[in-house]
Amino acid sequence: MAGKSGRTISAEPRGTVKKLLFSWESAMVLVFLGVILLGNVISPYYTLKNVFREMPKYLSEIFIMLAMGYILVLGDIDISVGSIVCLSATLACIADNAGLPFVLVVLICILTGLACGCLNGFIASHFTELPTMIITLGTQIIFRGIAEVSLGPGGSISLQNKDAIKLLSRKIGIIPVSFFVVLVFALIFIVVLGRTTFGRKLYAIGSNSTAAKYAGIDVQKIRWIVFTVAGTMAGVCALFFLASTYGASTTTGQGFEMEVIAMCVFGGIATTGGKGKLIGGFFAAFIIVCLRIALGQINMNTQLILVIIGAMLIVSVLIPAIGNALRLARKKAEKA
Amino acid sequence: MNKKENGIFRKITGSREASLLIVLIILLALIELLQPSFLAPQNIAQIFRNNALTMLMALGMLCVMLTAGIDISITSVLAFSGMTIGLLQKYDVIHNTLLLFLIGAAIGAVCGMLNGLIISKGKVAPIICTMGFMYIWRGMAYVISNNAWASAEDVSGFSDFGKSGAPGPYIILAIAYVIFFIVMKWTRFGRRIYAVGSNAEAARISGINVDKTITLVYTIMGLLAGITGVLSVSIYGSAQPNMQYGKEMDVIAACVIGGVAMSGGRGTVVGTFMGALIIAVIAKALPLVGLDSLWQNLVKGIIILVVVILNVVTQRVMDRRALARREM
Amino acid sequence: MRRKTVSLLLAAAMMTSFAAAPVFAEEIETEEATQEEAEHVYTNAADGMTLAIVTKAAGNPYNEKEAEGFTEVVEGEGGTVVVQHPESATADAQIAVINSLISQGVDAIAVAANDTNALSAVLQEAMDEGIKILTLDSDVAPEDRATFCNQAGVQEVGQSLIDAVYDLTGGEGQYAILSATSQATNQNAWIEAMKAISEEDEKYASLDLVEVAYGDDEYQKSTDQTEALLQKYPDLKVICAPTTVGIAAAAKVLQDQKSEVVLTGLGLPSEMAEYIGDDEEHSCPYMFLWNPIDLGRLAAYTAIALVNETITGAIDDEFEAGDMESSPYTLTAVGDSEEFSEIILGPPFKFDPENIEEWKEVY
Amino acid sequence: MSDIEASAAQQEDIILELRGITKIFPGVKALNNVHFQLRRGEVHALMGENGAGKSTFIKVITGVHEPEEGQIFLNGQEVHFRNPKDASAMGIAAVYQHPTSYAQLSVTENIFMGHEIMKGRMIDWAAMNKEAQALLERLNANFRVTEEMGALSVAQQQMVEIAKALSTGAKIVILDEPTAALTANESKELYRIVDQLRDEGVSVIFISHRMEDMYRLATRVTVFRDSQYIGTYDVDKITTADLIKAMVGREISDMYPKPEVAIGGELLRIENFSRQGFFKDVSLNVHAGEIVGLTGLVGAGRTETMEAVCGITKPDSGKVYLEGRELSIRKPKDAMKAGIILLPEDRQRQGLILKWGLGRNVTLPIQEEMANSVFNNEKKERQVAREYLESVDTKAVTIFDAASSLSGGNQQKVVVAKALAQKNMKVVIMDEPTKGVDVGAKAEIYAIMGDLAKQGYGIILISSEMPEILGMSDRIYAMCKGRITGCLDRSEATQEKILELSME
Repeated sequence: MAGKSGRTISAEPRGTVKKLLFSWESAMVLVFLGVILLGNVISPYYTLKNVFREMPKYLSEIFIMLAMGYILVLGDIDISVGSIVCLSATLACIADNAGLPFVLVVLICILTGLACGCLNGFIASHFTELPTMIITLGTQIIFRGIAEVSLGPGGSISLQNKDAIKLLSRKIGIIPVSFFVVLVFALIFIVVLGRTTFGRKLYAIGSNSTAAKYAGIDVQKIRWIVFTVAGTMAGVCALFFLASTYGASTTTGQGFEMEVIAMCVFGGIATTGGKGKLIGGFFAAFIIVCLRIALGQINMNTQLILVIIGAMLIVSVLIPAIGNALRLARKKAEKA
Repeated sequence: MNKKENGIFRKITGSREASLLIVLIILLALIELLQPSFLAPQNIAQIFRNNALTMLMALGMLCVMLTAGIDISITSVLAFSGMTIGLLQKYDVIHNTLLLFLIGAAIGAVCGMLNGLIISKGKVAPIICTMGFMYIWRGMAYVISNNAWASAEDVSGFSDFGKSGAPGPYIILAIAYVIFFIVMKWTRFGRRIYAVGSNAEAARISGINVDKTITLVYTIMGLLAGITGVLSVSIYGSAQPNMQYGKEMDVIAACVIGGVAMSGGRGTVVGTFMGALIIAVIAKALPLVGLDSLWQNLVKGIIILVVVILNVVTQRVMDRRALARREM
Repeated sequence: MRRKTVSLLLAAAMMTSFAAAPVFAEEIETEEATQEEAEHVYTNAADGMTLAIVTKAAGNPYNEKEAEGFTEVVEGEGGTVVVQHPESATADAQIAVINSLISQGVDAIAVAANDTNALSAVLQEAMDEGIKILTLDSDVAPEDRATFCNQAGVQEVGQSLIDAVYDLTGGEGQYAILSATSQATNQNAWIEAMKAISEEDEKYASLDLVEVAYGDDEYQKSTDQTEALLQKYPDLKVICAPTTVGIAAAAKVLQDQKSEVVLTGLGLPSEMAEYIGDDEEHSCPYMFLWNPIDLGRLAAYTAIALVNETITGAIDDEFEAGDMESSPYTLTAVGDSEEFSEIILGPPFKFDPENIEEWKEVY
Repeated sequence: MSDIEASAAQQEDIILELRGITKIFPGVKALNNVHFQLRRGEVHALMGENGAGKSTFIKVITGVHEPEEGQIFLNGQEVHFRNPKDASAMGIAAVYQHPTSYAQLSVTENIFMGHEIMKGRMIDWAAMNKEAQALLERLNANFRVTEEMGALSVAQQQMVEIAKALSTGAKIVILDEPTAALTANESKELYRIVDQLRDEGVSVIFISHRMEDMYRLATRVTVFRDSQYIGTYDVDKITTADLIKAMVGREISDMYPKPEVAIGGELLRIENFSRQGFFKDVSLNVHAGEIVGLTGLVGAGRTETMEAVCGITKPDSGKVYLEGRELSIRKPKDAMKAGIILLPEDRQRQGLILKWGLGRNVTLPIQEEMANSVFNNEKKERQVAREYLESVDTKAVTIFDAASSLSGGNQQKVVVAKALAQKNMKVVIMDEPTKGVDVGAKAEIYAIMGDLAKQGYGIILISSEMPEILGMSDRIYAMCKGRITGCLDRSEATQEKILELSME
């Protein structure tokens, strides 16, 4: 059944190198190198050893960033991850204080995250009329509410046997263990989203969920899975959080969801869905981490650092609009 | 399904305010049983005073959500404007209450306008733009405060306005709700907000300047957040950079329970008022039911989910009912 | 056109407040510092040293005063000072800041701990790097620091607070405690001390501690907790708030509502001036505290002594603290341990209507 | 325009005239040098194939689009419309096929949005409700003005749109396929309203496919074809055959190359498919090599039935047999695995991901087959995509071109390629395959259908275009209000019989 007119369509991808060079992801790499350079210039202590020492606190959030990338690519949002970290850490501490073995404590921490994510997924997939912003707003308050009730009036709890969890905060040479774990998870998440059939289905759902459904993709099952994965990663983050602070309180994880969404958006992943690569989010995370370390070392007011990060986020999302405005202006200039 | 029953059923679920009123009445009756003095005027006054900030900002959030937007920078704007007027008094620059409210409102309005312009002209997603400004204004509140507080003594004259028992906060709340009730129902600008949220394309075709409407809506939200910042300083008699941290979700929850749809076009001033009231009453009622105030968040979260899921279920039932009526 | 003029007006108001605020902040700092400096005499003991102080959190004048005292002594003694206010009042934020200070290779770090044991890993690492660690205002587990600058002995604070409650309740009746965060070491230590004293001595037997509420050093939460206490315990007589934020919030609630519940605890004179008074109008007859600026100064001298190795943190070590009133200070045992020491600044100082006017300018 | 011509226009009482209108969209010339005249108080029909440029033309009149060339004269004066508000201010109002209304707001508000009745600075709700109710009474609508727009039926929403036009004192009302979504008696109701408008001196332009509408309402008819103006005829002077010839441009027969194909064994059979509110007791079958037409008016339930067969929606009851074996289909993937492939009605929302490239669209449903274990095989996918895109002769430069950059016809070819790429395809269900497609592409799609039939696939053609159904189907099922009302063999089927079966 060859085409009647014999017209041929080229299938060779052209200009991939050019596209790669000018992509948002390569811009992220450049900015990352820029930050490393800036760090060395402004702070004499910006050695590899010092950066790796100060990194663990921020590393645990990157676990959630990886899963949040999936959720944003779907065109959904999950603002309950911060509260899931709080609940997972709290229940893990309670289990630890009740004398349960360390392995069980780890399991409880991660399974709590999984259960919370599963609840989010269930409601999102069975009540598709509800925007996930409302669902996770409700579950955000519920999960933190459960943590508050289980912590009791004191509002905080600490791990009894600290030595077991210490192996999570150990260092191999100067590099903390959590850095390697983050790299492994990042590799898995980036490859699954970018290279597998599951990953492409996420992009399809994010771009046009109706067309995805007509193309045979089980949209709601996939959304359920992704929300469950997000909850699980929040559990993993809680585990590494415990490894550095040996305890949990009612304010644990507060604001994590916003920082994590900021990393993804700064990395080029659009909140409208179907656009952006996880490698961009990964580099964006390290840009923000290394910048905070550099500014911290010159003892900049911690709140001023937050102002800078907020401004960077807004400028990064305004770039497309600024680009269009320039193009329009140029076109008007040509026309006039 | 005969005509009459259909009418009543639709009347109850149809009008959002009716069902909210019923929930509120049942709640108050239950509590009155448990603690007779609950409905004492002094107690009611305290409920309004403790939740004045949420109720005031809920009006702005209503307008923002009507255009299918959201604003999570409001408590940071509140902190920035409150901190500024706190410092102005601490260093004896200005003490006139009215002028302080105007400055607070002006600061809030400019912050809101920035949000509006970036969202409408810059085509940035509201959640992201307001998230960026959440960090910026909260950080600025700390930076300008330079770790100093405006203590009770600094704001002593000014805080009489918001002292418990003083009429100040109630007047502001009453005026705001009356103005918004009129604006949202009876002015062209109010109806334009509904149109932009319900069908932006149709609004554009019928000559409504969608971008300007969106910018104005966020400016109003900022204005209210600014005024709330000033009010918070006078009610609590002090200004700290971390005030009202994380309270924006309560404001959004009040609107959601009040029946405001996140997808835009649906929501009323009365509904928002009742949504905020329901949350406030529950927060007050929990200790009486023997539940420690710790349970407050858990119950509030459950109510939000139950209310929104109930909305979906009643809508599905009504659709199925409509289908059943189509004779095949 | 109208819309345009309105937005211009708003922008102008905004800009003025932007410019005005930081200017004020600088202005007050210089004016206060000059008044203090003239009196003190220094011996350039901290030459070449870099000493750091990590307070509980930004945005709290009590922490600001501590840092002020610390900075003044370190700079006076010719050293360089690093002041760090963490992003939030959590152990997590303090860990990040301490890590950064380790990287900067400072000589000593004085920490006001937000949590008793969360900081142990990072403090151990700092000590391994040869950095002298001491705590002030709120201690950590003793093995994680060289010594602790205790503003007032736990027993002395507990004693004065329980005596105040005893006096204000007329010897019997209900009282409640409004604390900061539940994991703050100093708060819990004082509350335990109060309980222990009232159990041992049956003089306090008829005092009834109904509840320990937690305001998390947040103004609104402290206000809500105070109101909840009033509503829950109609015949409550006294509220004791051993935290500057809690006491200020409670004072306003009690004074506005003209409640006959009386307030005492630990508060900053500048914050509490509005509420100190014996008559019906005021909610707090008297309260206690110590001079946070002196605490900061003591911590600085302790740090210098540690870096100069004049003391190692062992009990009975002694060191000169410049021209401070009760210098030289000796390190005394913490409770009954042989190994771990602390330095007591002095007994808590009582603020009442007579002396509040004078002290409210100082801090 | 000189004075003489202006006065001539006055005598003939031309209220609206458009001359030499050309409108260009990326890749296609939507209107090519079009002329049009409308007399005062006249009802004028505008007819033409799908994609002939009628809707674009209406959007030019109502100011939604600005033409690249051409002039518009209103009462003899040249006018320029920068946006729809200008047009409605000059008394031109349009009622679109899918009414663009504010679903959450009341009827009154939908009518008066943008031109509210004010009392000082406040909206006068009482007056607005009263006038809205009066407008609706005038069109004798049976619902209250306080109803929410979203809760109304399509017919009722149309009445509100007409009331909206009247509320702006429109002198020219344009109706875009008004009867497409109406039942018979709702159409009669609309005819009465149009008569009433005419008697009140309002000029009406309406677009329709229904000859019946034209005969009942219009005095003159203008025909467009391939974005060009063909001619204007008096309704009573032109025969249907000549009109269709003008619309289609060539004899029906050579338009639809229906190959003679040996009909094979039964492929697909569905038995008493029902779903409350959509369709009831629908049974039909299709054989190998056979093209089965499924026709009826909008809302007859054809699309809903096929979506239930393909597992997109859950039917209340019904059995599906493929080559005699019963299938259990719970989700779309089950149907696709069995070989029942649906080409959805709304290409842009259901059939394609517009942002994506053509290749990615084609291989989306079959990416698992080509992947090695879980990882996509990009190289193989590119080959397969190119092969199938070329087999349907898609006009595209590379397989990476975005689907949104293609014309309607080409987009449809991509959807067909997507179906062909699913090698296990046995039955293909094409829902309105030529809607909004230019005539050239239409012929190619019919050719493809012919080829598929020749290769022994079973084809179900859902269409509401009478010539297409008659031209291509071996057997024709007609549906009305959710039920199968009859099955005609190709030999006995005529336009009248089908229409009769489609209307109750």
